[in-house]
Amino acid sequence: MAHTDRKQVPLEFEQPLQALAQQIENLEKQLADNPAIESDLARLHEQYDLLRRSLYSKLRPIDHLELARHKQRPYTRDYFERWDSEWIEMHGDRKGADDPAMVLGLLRIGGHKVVGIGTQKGRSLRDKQQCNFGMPQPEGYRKALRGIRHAEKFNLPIVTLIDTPGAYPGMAAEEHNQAEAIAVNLMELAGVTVPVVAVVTGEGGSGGALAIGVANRILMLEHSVYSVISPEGCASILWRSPDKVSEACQAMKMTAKELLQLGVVDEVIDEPLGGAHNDYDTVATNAKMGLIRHLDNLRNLNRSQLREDRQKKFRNIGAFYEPAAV
Amino acid sequence: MAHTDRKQVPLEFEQPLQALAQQIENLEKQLADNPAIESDLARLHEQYDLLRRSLYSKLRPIDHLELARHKQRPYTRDYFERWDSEWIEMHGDRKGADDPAMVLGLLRIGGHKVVGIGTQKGRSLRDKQQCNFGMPQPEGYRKALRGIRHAEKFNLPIVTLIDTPGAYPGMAAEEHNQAEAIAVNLMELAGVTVPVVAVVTGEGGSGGALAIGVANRILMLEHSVYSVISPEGCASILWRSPDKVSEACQAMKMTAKELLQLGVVDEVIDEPLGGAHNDYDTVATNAKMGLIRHLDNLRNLNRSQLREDRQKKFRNIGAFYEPAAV
Amino acid sequence: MDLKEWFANRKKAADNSQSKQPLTNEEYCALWTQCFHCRELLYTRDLRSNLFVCPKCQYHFRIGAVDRIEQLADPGCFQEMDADLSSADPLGFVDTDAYKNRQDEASRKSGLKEAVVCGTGKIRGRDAAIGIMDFGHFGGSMGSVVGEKVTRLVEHALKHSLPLIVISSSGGARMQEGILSLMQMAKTSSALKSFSDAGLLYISVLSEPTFGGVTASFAMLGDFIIAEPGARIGFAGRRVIEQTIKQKLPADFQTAEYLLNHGQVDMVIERAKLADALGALIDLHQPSAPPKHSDAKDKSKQKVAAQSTPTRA
Amino acid sequence: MDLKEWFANRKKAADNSQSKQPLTNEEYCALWTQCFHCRELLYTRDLRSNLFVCPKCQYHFRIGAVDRIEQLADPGCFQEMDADLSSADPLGFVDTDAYKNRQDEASRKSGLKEAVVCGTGKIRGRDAAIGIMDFGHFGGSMGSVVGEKVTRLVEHALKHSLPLIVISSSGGARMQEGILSLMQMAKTSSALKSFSDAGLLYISVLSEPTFGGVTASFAMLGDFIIAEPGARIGFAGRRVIEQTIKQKLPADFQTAEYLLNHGQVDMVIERAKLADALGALIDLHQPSAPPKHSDAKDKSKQKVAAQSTPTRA
Ligand SMILES: [Zn+2]
Ligand SMILES: [Zn+2]
Repeated sequence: MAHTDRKQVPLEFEQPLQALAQQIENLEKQLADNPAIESDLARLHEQYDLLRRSLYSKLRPIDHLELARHKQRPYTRDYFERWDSEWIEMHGDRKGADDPAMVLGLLRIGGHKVVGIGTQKGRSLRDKQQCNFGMPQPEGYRKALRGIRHAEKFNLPIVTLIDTPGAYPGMAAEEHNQAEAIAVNLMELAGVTVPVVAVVTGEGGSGGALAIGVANRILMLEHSVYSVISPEGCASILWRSPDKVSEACQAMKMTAKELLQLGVVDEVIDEPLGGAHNDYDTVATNAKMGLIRHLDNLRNLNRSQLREDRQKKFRNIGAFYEPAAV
Repeated sequence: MAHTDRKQVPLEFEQPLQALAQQIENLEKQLADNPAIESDLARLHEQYDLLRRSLYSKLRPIDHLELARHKQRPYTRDYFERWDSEWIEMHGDRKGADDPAMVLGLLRIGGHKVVGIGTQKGRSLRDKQQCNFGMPQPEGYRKALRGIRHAEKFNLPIVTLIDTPGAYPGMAAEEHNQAEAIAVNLMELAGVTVPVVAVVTGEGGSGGALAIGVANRILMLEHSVYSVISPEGCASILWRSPDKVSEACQAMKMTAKELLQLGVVDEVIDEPLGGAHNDYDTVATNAKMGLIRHLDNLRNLNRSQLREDRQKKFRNIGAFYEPAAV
Repeated sequence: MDLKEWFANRKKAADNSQSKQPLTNEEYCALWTQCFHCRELLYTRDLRSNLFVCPKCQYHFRIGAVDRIEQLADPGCFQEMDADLSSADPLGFVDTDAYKNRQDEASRKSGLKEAVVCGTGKIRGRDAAIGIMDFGHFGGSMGSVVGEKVTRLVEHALKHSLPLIVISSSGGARMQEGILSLMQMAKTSSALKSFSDAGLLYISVLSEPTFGGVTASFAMLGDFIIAEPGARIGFAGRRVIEQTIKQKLPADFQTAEYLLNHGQVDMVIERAKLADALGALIDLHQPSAPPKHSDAKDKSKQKVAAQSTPTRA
Repeated sequence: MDLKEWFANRKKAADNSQSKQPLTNEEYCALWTQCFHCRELLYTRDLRSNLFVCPKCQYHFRIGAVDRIEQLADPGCFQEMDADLSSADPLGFVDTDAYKNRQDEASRKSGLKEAVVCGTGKIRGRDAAIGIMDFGHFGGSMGSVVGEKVTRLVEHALKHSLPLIVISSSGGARMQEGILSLMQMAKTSSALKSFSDAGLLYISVLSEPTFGGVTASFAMLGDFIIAEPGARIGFAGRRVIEQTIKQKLPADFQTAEYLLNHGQVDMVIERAKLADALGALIDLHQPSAPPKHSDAKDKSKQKVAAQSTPTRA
């Protein structure tokens, strides 16, 4: 299932491509009557590719954000299906709810049997609504917790896929204590003695993302983002202006490359040119290769070392001044 | 707080006492005018006590049931307050609900610091409704589970008080998976490595009672009952007649003495003559003494022995035929 | 009695007892069965060959333990355990009839000694400890024997590091054994705690109907819970709830599908795919690399394997 | 700087910064404070001596870390730890003002280097590791320093087997430190996991207001959770929720009392009784008999005790 973006509504930064695409389309229509324009067409195609490459080589943070939120972006189920067509889904928190915004299952990734956990945004309008646009309820985090405990019990690695605007700011979510649901996941993920690898595939939104993000290794897709608050939230609080989203994106350092430089992220996974939505298979394979590399690598640690490795990783995150001891 | 039953609506089997009580009341009114009847009065008092003792020495199972359900019967909070006036209550399942039908707290019983867990029926009409007449919701069992895990973490003995018609047959209770809530408690209580002592203080109703009843020692108050189904339910299913409650009580062997004989219960705790509701302090003291005796005794076991002891107790319950091995 | 004989005996009894639904009558249903759901008249032999699933509406009929073993376990490999355990009458229970008589009648109707059949076998080539309840025997109710047999099965699975599969179908606890039947909930759950602590896999399969003390103990304690389509599953019965809350419940209340939507089961799967799913789940929970120091365990597994015939796969 | 000096300095700053509520103005409130809830005009000195609780309506004012230590810890025994940690500016963050400037302003207003004060002390005679957040410093937001100090406090408590008490008051994560501030949630929770696995007691106290990343990490992970009356506690802010769901929330939504009714906290207790409750809880979780082989631990506890003054009890 490959998607071509050219015919779709372009992202804001892709608008320069649109003029060219229009020209190409026009010429293509005339091609039958006038074979002479074939070379023109080839040149335009070349230009198009060049421009596209150029645009994608200098994306601004907000462009990454647009790509990360692209409505055709592959979601957790797209990856799980490609990694293991026979993956087995686990449902529910056993306490009254099965949150479709959190997907849980058992699958093989290469030679690794893993517990897969990932947020799900939903593709059709109905799916989107059911998945609450990728914002899990507390019950979703508790479903993930069931997966975490399942993995620990059966000594299965945990692979998490993160693509969520964050936890849902709703009344029931507060009533059902989403703060506790997130906090317990942070604590329990920190404590498991199996490998945990997280991949930010789209939006890594705040505590709702971190709730399945306490991992030995954190990977990010090339155009994914990860931040402490949504850029919109940041702009409206700090700039008191919703127009300043681009500035907020810039200031927060939320792109994969920046977070790699900050040492929070361990690897950036290539996306196909134009973004993951252009070629699901390729991005799924890239992510799979990255996961296998890290899972293979983590196999060298024993169970207590796996926990220590993870706890040490987070123990060392932070930047502050401390006067030298006297 | 001592209650005298004489002025209250009598239990069915106490009706013979009523005639005497009436005579006594009449004579007492005449006593000022006619001091000569003092000896008659004394004789009547004696007769009253004799008759009462006699009635209480040959109670039928359904009489015990009436006493166990007496609306003035002491409930969990009455015991906790008397055992430790400074007991500290713990609230809630941390997930959205605090079920008043399940009381949880930290308290001292003699020299033992314990986690106390007990069902609560409610005294006033409002309390009763809030406590759902002593029928916990799944959230109540999960609140108890928090107590169980708390006890295990801090190596505190668990004392449970059981007085419940059972789990609530409601729609939300099924939706929230009360079967799972009960099952998980059975499993977790079986696994803890701290002493667990249960006291059936009133009605021990079915799985809803057992959910806090998997204990190293099970004590029952003299007039309490404990059964696999309510006598009403049993009568309507097996006899297809709600009139056969007394027969069902008889057939199921649900009184403290019978369950002691069956080997399910470890000790029967004396109630004051006329039932626990006649003297809260005395019955609380009796129960306390029993608890301390068993808690002291269980202190001789180490943590893994405590678990083994409990698991073995339930492993051995059951009656069946098995041909000798060849 | 060898296995072949055992199956023959069981099947004979089973043919008399299986697939009874309210709308059928005994003589009639030997040949014909009316679908409980779509009312289609089905030739019983066809129904059986379709795993007792209505070919028209996919209604999943109740099936007995013997049929279930045939459907699920690789042929010829099921070894029953504790087959000779039978009920006592610890309370001398008599209601409108004596418990003893009711037991005899249950056995006559089901061809079984008790409401669960336990043993070891292979499912799609994987060794497993398997317990199968039979609603046709005393409403699948759990008394001392069911509790004891399930507990022994769990203990056997623990001892031999086998995955455990229990297919439940029960009306609840067996009242005629009073408190002893209630305590079987604790006994089985306690055994499962030790099993779980050993990191072994327990898959619980819920079939039509699963209620009461069975749901509230081992049936809900699976690491993975599967329900059969349309199966009714709950703690309290529908009628009791309606009487209590004084309102009608939704039609799909307490169905497998309702439970799936309410986060209580992992999967609803049609009967024809059950064995494959169980096999796949066992695989997914077995360590990728052979665990260290497991020679002893592997040997004991091989012993079981040697007794069984090749799988069909 | 000795303790006395420390307290004097802190108090000076505190007098300038504490008990500010929307309805007061800076000059005025030095002497007088209007109750945020009942609007009564209160003499600030009286308010302070009443633990910053309105004598008329029992409204619990926000209080700073220094006042809280004075109220809670036995006099003269609090030993601050890691006081010198201060914020870096890892992202070079600038919004309408630079993060660096905002930090300076926060310190000027609060008299604190950061939004949490950590140390050891005694509460009603019992040794404890104590962390106290101060909403007056940068809205109590958690950046790298708050995360690091809380983590170190947890590690210290673990090393010395001390009960841990954290009093939270926070608007959430500190956006100006970007992803690093988010990761402090994981860092503190991870430290608490090791602490919890050691069977040690953590009491979390939630005070007005506690939100966002602090609620969704260490604040909600207490073995026992206490909230102050009227304190607003939640994950998402009230306004954000109202905008999202497009309806008004109940007045008591996200208050301590609401949380108690919704099973999220164990206890709501007035400020005057907090120290007693903490002391009683520490007692109830200490082993009745001295645990075996604990000589080493007992000695390390004594060392801490030796540094502190006698308790008032
Ligand atoms: Zn049909
Ligand atoms: Zn006031």
